[in-house]
Amino acid sequence: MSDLMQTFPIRRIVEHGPGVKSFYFDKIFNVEAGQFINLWIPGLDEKPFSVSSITGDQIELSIKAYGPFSKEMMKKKAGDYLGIRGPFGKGFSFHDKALIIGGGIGIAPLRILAQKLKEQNNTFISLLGAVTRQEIIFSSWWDSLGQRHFTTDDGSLGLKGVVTDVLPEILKMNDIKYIYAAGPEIMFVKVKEMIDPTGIPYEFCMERYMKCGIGICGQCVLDGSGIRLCVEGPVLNKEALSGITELGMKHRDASGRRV
Amino acid sequence: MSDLMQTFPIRRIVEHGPGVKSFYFDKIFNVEAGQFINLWIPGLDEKPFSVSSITGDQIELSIKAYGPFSKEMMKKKAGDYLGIRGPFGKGFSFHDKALIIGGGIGIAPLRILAQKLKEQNNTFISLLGAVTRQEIIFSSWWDSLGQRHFTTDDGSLGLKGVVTDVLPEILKMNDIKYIYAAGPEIMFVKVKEMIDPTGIPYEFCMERYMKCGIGICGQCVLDGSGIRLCVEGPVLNKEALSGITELGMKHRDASGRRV
Amino acid sequence: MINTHFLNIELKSPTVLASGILGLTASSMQRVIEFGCGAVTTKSFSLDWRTGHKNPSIIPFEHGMLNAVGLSNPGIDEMVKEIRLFRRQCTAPVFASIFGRTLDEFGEVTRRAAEAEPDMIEVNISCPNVHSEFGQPFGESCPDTAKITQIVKKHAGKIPVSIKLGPHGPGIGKLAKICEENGADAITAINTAGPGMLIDINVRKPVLANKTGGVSGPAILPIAVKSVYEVYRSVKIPIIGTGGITKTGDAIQMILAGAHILGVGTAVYYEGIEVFDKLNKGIENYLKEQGFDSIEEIRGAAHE
Amino acid sequence: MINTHFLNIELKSPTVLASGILGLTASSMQRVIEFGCGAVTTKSFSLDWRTGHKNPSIIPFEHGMLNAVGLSNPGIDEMVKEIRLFRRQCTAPVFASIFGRTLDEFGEVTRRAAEAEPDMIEVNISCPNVHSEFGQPFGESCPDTAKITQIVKKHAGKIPVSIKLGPHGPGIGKLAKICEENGADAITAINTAGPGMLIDINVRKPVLANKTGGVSGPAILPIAVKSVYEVYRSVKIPIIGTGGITKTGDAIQMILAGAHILGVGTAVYYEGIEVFDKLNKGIENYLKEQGFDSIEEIRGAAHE
Ligand SMILES: Cc1cc2nc3c(=O)[nH]c(=O)nc-3n(C[C@H](O)[C@H](O)[C@H](O)COP(=O)(O)OP(=O)(O)OC[C@H]3O[C@@H](n4cnc5c(N)ncnc54)[C@H](O)[C@@H]3O)c2cc1C
Ligand SMILES: Cc1cc2nc3c(=O)[nH]c(=O)nc-3n(C[C@H](O)[C@H](O)[C@H](O)COP(=O)(O)OP(=O)(O)OC[C@H]3O[C@@H](n4cnc5c(N)ncnc54)[C@H](O)[C@@H]3O)c2cc1C
Ligand SMILES: Cc1cc2nc3c(=O)[nH]c(=O)nc-3n(C[C@H](O)[C@H](O)[C@H](O)COP(=O)(O)O)c2cc1C
Ligand SMILES: Cc1cc2nc3c(=O)[nH]c(=O)nc-3n(C[C@H](O)[C@H](O)[C@H](O)COP(=O)(O)O)c2cc1C
Ligand code: FES
Ligand code: FES
Repeated sequence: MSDLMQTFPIRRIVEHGPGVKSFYFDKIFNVEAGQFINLWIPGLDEKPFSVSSITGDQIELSIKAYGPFSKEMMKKKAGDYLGIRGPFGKGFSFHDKALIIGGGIGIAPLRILAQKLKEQNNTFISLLGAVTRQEIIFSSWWDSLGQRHFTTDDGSLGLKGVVTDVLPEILKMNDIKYIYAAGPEIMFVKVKEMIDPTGIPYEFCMERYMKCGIGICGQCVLDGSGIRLCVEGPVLNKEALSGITELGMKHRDASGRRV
Repeated sequence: MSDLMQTFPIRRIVEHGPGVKSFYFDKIFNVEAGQFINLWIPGLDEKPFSVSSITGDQIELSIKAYGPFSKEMMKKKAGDYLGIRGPFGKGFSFHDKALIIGGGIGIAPLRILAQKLKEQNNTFISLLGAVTRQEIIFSSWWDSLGQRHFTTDDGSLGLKGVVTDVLPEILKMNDIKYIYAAGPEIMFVKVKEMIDPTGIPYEFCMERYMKCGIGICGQCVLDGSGIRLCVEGPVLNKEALSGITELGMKHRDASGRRV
Repeated sequence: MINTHFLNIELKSPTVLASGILGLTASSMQRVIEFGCGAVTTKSFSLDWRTGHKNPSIIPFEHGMLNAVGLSNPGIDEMVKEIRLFRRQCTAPVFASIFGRTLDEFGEVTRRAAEAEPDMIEVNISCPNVHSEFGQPFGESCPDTAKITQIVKKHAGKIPVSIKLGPHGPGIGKLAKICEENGADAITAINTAGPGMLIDINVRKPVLANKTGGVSGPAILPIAVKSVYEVYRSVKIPIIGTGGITKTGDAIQMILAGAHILGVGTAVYYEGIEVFDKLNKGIENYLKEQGFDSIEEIRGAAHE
Repeated sequence: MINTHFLNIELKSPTVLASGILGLTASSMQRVIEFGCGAVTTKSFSLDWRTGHKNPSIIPFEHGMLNAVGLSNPGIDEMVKEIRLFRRQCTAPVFASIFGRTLDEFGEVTRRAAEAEPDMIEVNISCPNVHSEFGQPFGESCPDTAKITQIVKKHAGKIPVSIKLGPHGPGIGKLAKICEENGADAITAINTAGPGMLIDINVRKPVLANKTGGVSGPAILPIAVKSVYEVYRSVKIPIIGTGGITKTGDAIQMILAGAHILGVGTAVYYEGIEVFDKLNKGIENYLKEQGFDSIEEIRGAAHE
């Protein structure tokens, strides 16, 4: 691991469908499930991305095309050098009888979580939702892991609908001791409303605009708690989340304004 | 050991006689026989001094009053802080059946050499000369080490005369396999004339004006060989010494001039 | 804890959060206070918000850090809100760091910042990352420094003002003197050094989006100590000694050079937010071991 | 070994011994050449000998080195002898580094140094340790820089001249341009940064006898890279990129920033005299791995 900027070649690219790809690099460091790296496209920008798997001697980043940065990533070829700093932050803790809830490309950090849970013989159910089928990356791999539920907005994979449509049923039918979530904050806010009354403890992998990744610029600090998402997060547990006054609300942009 | 400047209190002072003292510091580093440290008197100057012994958990510096620096040292009290950087350079190698030849305060590095030779059960004879008795520091300790010969210019201890007066006799009467020398260069030049024909290998601990002590300023570099006395010395063996064209000649002062 | 007086302000410890580090919001600054920090400085702000430079904008190298944040800030309205919020939540002093693009803007930002009643206004005239936009930093010109000090003092009212200087330019001692003569109440020294550049040898491009960035952290400690020493020699007003302080020994060096209180920035990366507690304890131990009762007894001692 | 052309001079490698390091005598310089160094620069010398500052004059700190040697040197007579001796013993190029206390002295030292027929004369106008004696370094004033370049060029005859600049002052790009316009054949960038100060916390005194000293070594690499980048952008004459080069990656960064050949000083302390061989091999390997045939192909590549 290195906080210093180093560049590495992309070893391999997997296309999950239009605008969703996984990029593989040599496993240049160890990484906990939920940690992220800062990815630099030379000449363009640097943004945080979750490590989505450790597969053999490679690490994987899974990226969905949104704006300038992620769209530029779609043009990258194997052999291209990109900057990687990290891994940063604190990841998930491990628990048995878990429910994994993911939305869209937020599934990325849950993939490595599932890998690690399995390695340690923890059982879990997965509930993954997205706009359309290619965003549920590695859907057949998830199939192989045991009980899983997919939802898509367009019904192209699994149930037509969103994760919160099936969540109550899953909670009723299973003995869930721990919940992991990652994905859009608005999804999590709705999930939280449903699970808070159950008393089940949980962790959520959050996203914020980041600059330094190393806890000094203050860009990712959460209102209410003063938590630096890049150091004390990006995975926060129930207690940490309860102190945050900005959950599901406005975020800070590059200037630090709430937008 | 540290090349960085650090200050330490003098723990103890032993006066050998007017103008010759030993100063003891905590053993803040390991040191080879023949290595030196740079001693800083804050506000005055910094000069190189041989470590003259490791005694228990203390290191010893033995200093004779010559000019401004060493005279200022005579005023120092236990508890005063002085800067010490080092140890620097390469020390003596160890050999059995040795002859140790010292002149004046040049005896200092030979004391720790004798300590180490003894620790390793190497036998040696010592031949120590000085202007007057107090300069033969720890004379009774030398007595205890076995065969020893003292000379003083004034006859106040041992034979009246200089080391080269007795050297031929010692060489004739003993089976000497290795010679160590330290002291005035002019003494060594004369010793060298006597021992070169015998073919006995030797090492000499040399002195030059030094600035950095760490091999970059070039101040202590010896003509002919390019040897940096502070790094490749101060102890040089026969081969190294044979490459030096300035032995017993002019030295360089602070400006770098030969004076 | 070593209580410290500084410009009639009471600090619970002599360590201060430097500008640009975790100083964007009340929540963030309060958290730092909980770790023993004696006072916080906000991120430097201007009238209007600024996005600053693209990323990478903050990059550690082996011996310190480069940054070219580009004075990104949410603008005065938002920052005044955060300062007020901090005031309500927390009794520790807060210093408002401000900058402007023009002389008038310096005055206007000061006037508006003063309304939030910070304990001090720190005037950043020495950011090395905004050359291309503004030419040389104001703080490298003696006449500009004089004029900014005047205008800021005029608009600050009863709130004390510290001018933040960089290590380069026409001599920091001379600049500090100019600040003092024009009414500054304190000097903050130093801002980042350099600037510097890092180039990635595989992609063969500068790493920082802005190409160059100011150097902070351990690499600049000797430059910061020397700067504070020089300022102490030329002015009587107190100094916020900043630059490269990571360990206790660094903090002591700064005090011996003449610092009144200590700005700590990059060390938050090296040592965590705990660095404030660590430094405070270290300074306390040093004073005890060396037989002193207070920082005052050793301040500037290296000048004797 | 990578043969390198520089100002019609042939070097067996692109690494050059920087001025002030092991450059006092022919014996010393020859030894460095044996370790793969491509050319040597002498210690800077003046008409008369100078004792320089008292010791400690050279002190490593955790991230580099401080030095305030004070331009000690044995004077031109002795140095001319050593250069001639080196010429007789060794075919590698030698650069004579000179300085003066006045404009006329710069001219006179150049004239006399030229008689020893060094391969280049390097003009040190940027030593930060002689402020108190001479005021600000000449190299921080644009008019002085212009005048010194002119007078040195006038007296150097056919021997090429490089002006050695420091990282601070009115902008190194601007200064380099002035040198070029006034006839300089090359730029050496940079001299030491800072200056800086270290204070011992037990005796509470600055460690260097001169109190302050120039900063060299790893701590200043980003500042040196940035300086070379800026010089490359503003002039066409070649650059001896110097400052903080210790590892291969540092050397490559310098070349990508625009350096023609590489000055190496403090690294002799960190890596031993072997550093020249190590850097040469490292550069060779880098070129091979990245598919280049020569340094020319990557020089200044970070500007693209
Ligand atoms: C800790 C952390 C981990 C991350 N991990 C991943 C990851 O594994 N894979 C990945 O693709 N991205 C991940 N991101 C997001 C990523 O950093 C970028 O924000 C994203 O790639 C968009 O950047 P852009 O410049 O392409 O688009 P921008 O111009 O920044 O965004 C374009 C539009 O898309 C919206 N948008 C951006 N990101 C998201 C999102 N994640 N969900 C919903 N809307 C979004 C923006 O609000 C904006 O409206 C992570 C972010 C953080 C903080
Ligand atoms: C590697 C090394 C190890 C050293 N070890 C010791 C040591 O253990 N003990 C010690 O006392 N000194 C030692 N010295 C010498 C010491 O560094 C100083 O040079 C010495 O103390 C004189 O410094 P000064 O400022 O007092 O006098 P200076 O002003 O430098 O000298 C005054 C006069 O004394 C002469 N002089 C200086 N030193 C010597 C000497 N050693 N022998 C004969 N004449 C001399 C000078 O030529 C001058 O004429 C060592 C030097 C080196 C390079
Ligand atoms: C990421 C970062 C951002 C900074 N932003 C500002 C700023 O907005 N205003 C300012 O006056 N100084 C700023 N600085 C400079 C610091 O306040 C401080 O003067 C400098 O970093 C030296 O101290 P340090 O070595 O303890 O970090 C910033 C420094 C860093 C590292
Ligand atoms: C001990 C020492 C002495 C120096 N003396 C000189 C000098 O006489 N003339 C000069 O132009 N530069 C001198 N320098 C500066 C170096 O030549 C070089 O420019 C600087 O140290 C940066 O390079 P480095 O980091 O590789 O050492 C000296 C540097 C050191 C460390
Ligand atoms: S991104 Fe800078 S503190 Fe988190
Ligand atoms: S004293 Fe500097 S090289 Fe030996």
